[in-house]
Amino acid sequence: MSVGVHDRVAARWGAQALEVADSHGTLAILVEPARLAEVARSLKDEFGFNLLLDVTAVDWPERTPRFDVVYHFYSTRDFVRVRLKARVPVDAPVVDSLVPLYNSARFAERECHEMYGIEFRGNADLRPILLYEGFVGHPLRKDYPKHREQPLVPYRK
Amino acid sequence: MSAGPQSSRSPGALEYLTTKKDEFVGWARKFSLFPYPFVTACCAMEFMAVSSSPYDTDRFGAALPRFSPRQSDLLMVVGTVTHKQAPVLRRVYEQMCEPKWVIAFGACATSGGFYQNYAALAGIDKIIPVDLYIPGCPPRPEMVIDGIMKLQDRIARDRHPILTENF
Amino acid sequence: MNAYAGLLLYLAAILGFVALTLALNRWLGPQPAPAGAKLEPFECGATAIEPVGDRALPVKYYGIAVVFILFDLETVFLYLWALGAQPLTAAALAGFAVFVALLALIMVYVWRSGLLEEITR
Amino acid sequence: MSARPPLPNPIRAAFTGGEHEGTTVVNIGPSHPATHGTVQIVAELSGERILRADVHCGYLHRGFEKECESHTWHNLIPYVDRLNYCSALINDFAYCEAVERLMGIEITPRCRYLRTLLAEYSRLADHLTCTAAMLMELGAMTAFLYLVMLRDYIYEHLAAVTGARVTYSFGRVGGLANDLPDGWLRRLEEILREYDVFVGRVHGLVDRNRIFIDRLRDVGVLGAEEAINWGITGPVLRSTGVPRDLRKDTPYLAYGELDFEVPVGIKGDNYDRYYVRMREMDESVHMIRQLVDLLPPGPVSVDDRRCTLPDKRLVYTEIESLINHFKLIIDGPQVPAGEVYTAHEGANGELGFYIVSTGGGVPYKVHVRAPSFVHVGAIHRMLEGYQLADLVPTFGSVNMIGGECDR
Repeated sequence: MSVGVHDRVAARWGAQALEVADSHGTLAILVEPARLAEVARSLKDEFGFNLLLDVTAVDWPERTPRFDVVYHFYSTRDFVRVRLKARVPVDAPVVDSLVPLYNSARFAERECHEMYGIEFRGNADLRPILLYEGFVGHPLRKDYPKHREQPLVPYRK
Repeated sequence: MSAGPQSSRSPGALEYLTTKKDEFVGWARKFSLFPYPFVTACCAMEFMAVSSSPYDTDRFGAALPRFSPRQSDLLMVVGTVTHKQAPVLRRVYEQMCEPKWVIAFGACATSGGFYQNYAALAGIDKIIPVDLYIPGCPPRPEMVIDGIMKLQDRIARDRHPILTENF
Repeated sequence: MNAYAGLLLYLAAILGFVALTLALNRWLGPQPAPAGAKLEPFECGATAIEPVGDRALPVKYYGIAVVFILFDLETVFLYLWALGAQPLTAAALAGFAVFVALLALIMVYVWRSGLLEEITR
Repeated sequence: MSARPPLPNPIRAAFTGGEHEGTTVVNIGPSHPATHGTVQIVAELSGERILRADVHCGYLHRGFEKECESHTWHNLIPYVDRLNYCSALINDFAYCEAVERLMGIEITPRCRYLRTLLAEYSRLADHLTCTAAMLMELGAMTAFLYLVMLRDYIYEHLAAVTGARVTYSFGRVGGLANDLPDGWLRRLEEILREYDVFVGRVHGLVDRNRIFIDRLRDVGVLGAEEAINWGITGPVLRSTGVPRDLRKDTPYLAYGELDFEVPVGIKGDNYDRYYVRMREMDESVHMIRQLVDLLPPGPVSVDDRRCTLPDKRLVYTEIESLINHFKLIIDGPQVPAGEVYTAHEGANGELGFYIVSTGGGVPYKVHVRAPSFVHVGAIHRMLEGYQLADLVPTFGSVNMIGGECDR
């Protein structure tokens, strides 16, 4: 049953992963960025996680590898979720893209790229999706002030 | 919007004629508003409610939406206008034919509502002149109808130079 | 006054009224000199991808236009025929039959050749 | 108007034409009735057939996440409402459950059933809105007016309990804002009877209507495997024949105790999406009727001082309750550090909240897994190869909600 999948995944990747924990019913795995694509492929092929729910990042300014890139997977066969995390530094925030595995990664990676500045190696189309051309900076980073507006149309007198 | 400066004219017959003409044209325009629904966000739900049967704006002649700025004279900006949407709104406003009126429908169009951050435009009057503000997030349909009636009163009292600059 | 004079008078009244209103509008009405955004094409508010839309229409619409004119004129002729064949004689009916048979033939051709479905491909 | 500099183009289209011979590239742009005003589709047409479609959203990005980082856990509930504003209560309850799991709070039985009832009621309103808009865009004004009339009854009825027609802000961490006024359930029964009459007429008008079958059948077809690969969930996935529904697969709230079916389509085209939504409305009404019988008495909010405001009488008489009330309002409920991902079955698909808390009154990160954003990413698969006029029903049947798509 579902708990089984979590144990099998934990057993399979427990050694290589930096940290495996259960966060409120979802298995959370922390891996190095280099190993991310490999784990994602194994989750999809071996354990049946065929739905990439979400790609996002968390900004920890005071921590050395500053960003957590967070993926959420769902298995439509066992109704179970897994969270895959990788820590990337701010000077080289590059991660392998999951577009070859999941098409739903296209838009999600574009949003994560423009909001946090995470580079996705292998995703050719990283145009801004929620923001607009010519927007300088990454708004969801903690150091981007909330009220700094970059208007496209000059204001009236 | 089209209230030009009061030029000094000899009172008497001409004055009477122009006021009667303004009243007549104002009455005609008041009941034939063709709105361009510039609909973006949650106020769309109330715009649907206000243009459907229970709260019908058709009773005021203001319900037939024209989705081209060339055929409409009332720009109803319904919902939040973000900075990415601002050039679109500005272009639609400029492509509308005279005389034109603008209604800011809801708190977001009026002042950006409670989205005071990098993404939302803090009120559409920063980029286009607005004739009427309807508060509420979203406003109840009765408030929208009250707003339209206020705009109609204003159109009725307005000056309507149709032939030359000041006649 | 015979019928044709009446018809011409009626035609003149129609065209005259149209000409009068257009002239009044042009002479008395506001002379807007559209500039700037008003000249740009309206593409739902976005920046127009092809500001001047001078591309030729795909040729597959030409067939549709021809078929439309064909059957449109058919109805015009049928009206004239209906007015003309007041005492409905066998000869009039035969003429009608030949006329409609030919057009039915065209209809079958259009149907078989899939001309109308062509534009959706 | 003084001659102003040309307005900037906020997007960069993937193609601007000229690659193929005899094709035109056109904007079905942001301010278009069919794209609900916030999605821009740059389409390359050969005649009337869409060869390639490049979809741009983001015109309603209002900075939800950035706002959440500067509001307390309770203050940002109005922002959560305005994500999917057609079914605001589902967003509230999904967000509140995420925070409750972080705080380890167990909600009261009455609240559990009432949340399920109101969530299904809100889903009913969402499907009504979506189907009404889609049918109106296909020209069925009568069906539009019937459905919007019924939805208006629901709005007024929900305003009786929550105070607002569209944006309720009714969920609270650990319970609800207030309990049902008396006579509410009787009015609910009347509305459900009206529902049977009104939707019966719409079924009669539309289901076997020659025009709608030609416009909707075999248009915008999507395969099941491809849908999952594109991350599609909810009615759009169920229309392709895959019976995945979170209310059945991972039951939450009171869905485990209700008996309902998961309607599933055959071909995954527009007609199936329309019909799956209509059948889901019937299932929602069936569930609401069961829930009205199952609704237990008792308090609506859990009696836990960490998140529920103390009773007003206590606030005016005891100093502890006054301080508690003050601290809860000013600093917000103190949520222990940690992260959680909670997903509910929203009206359009899996609505997930990924919340990271560093143990304070203000969240560190609230990320929404928005089904509409994922569907907009996949919609070009349903548009390419079909006529330009088919874009309208396809986009209507996917039910992209701007607030949820662009957050």
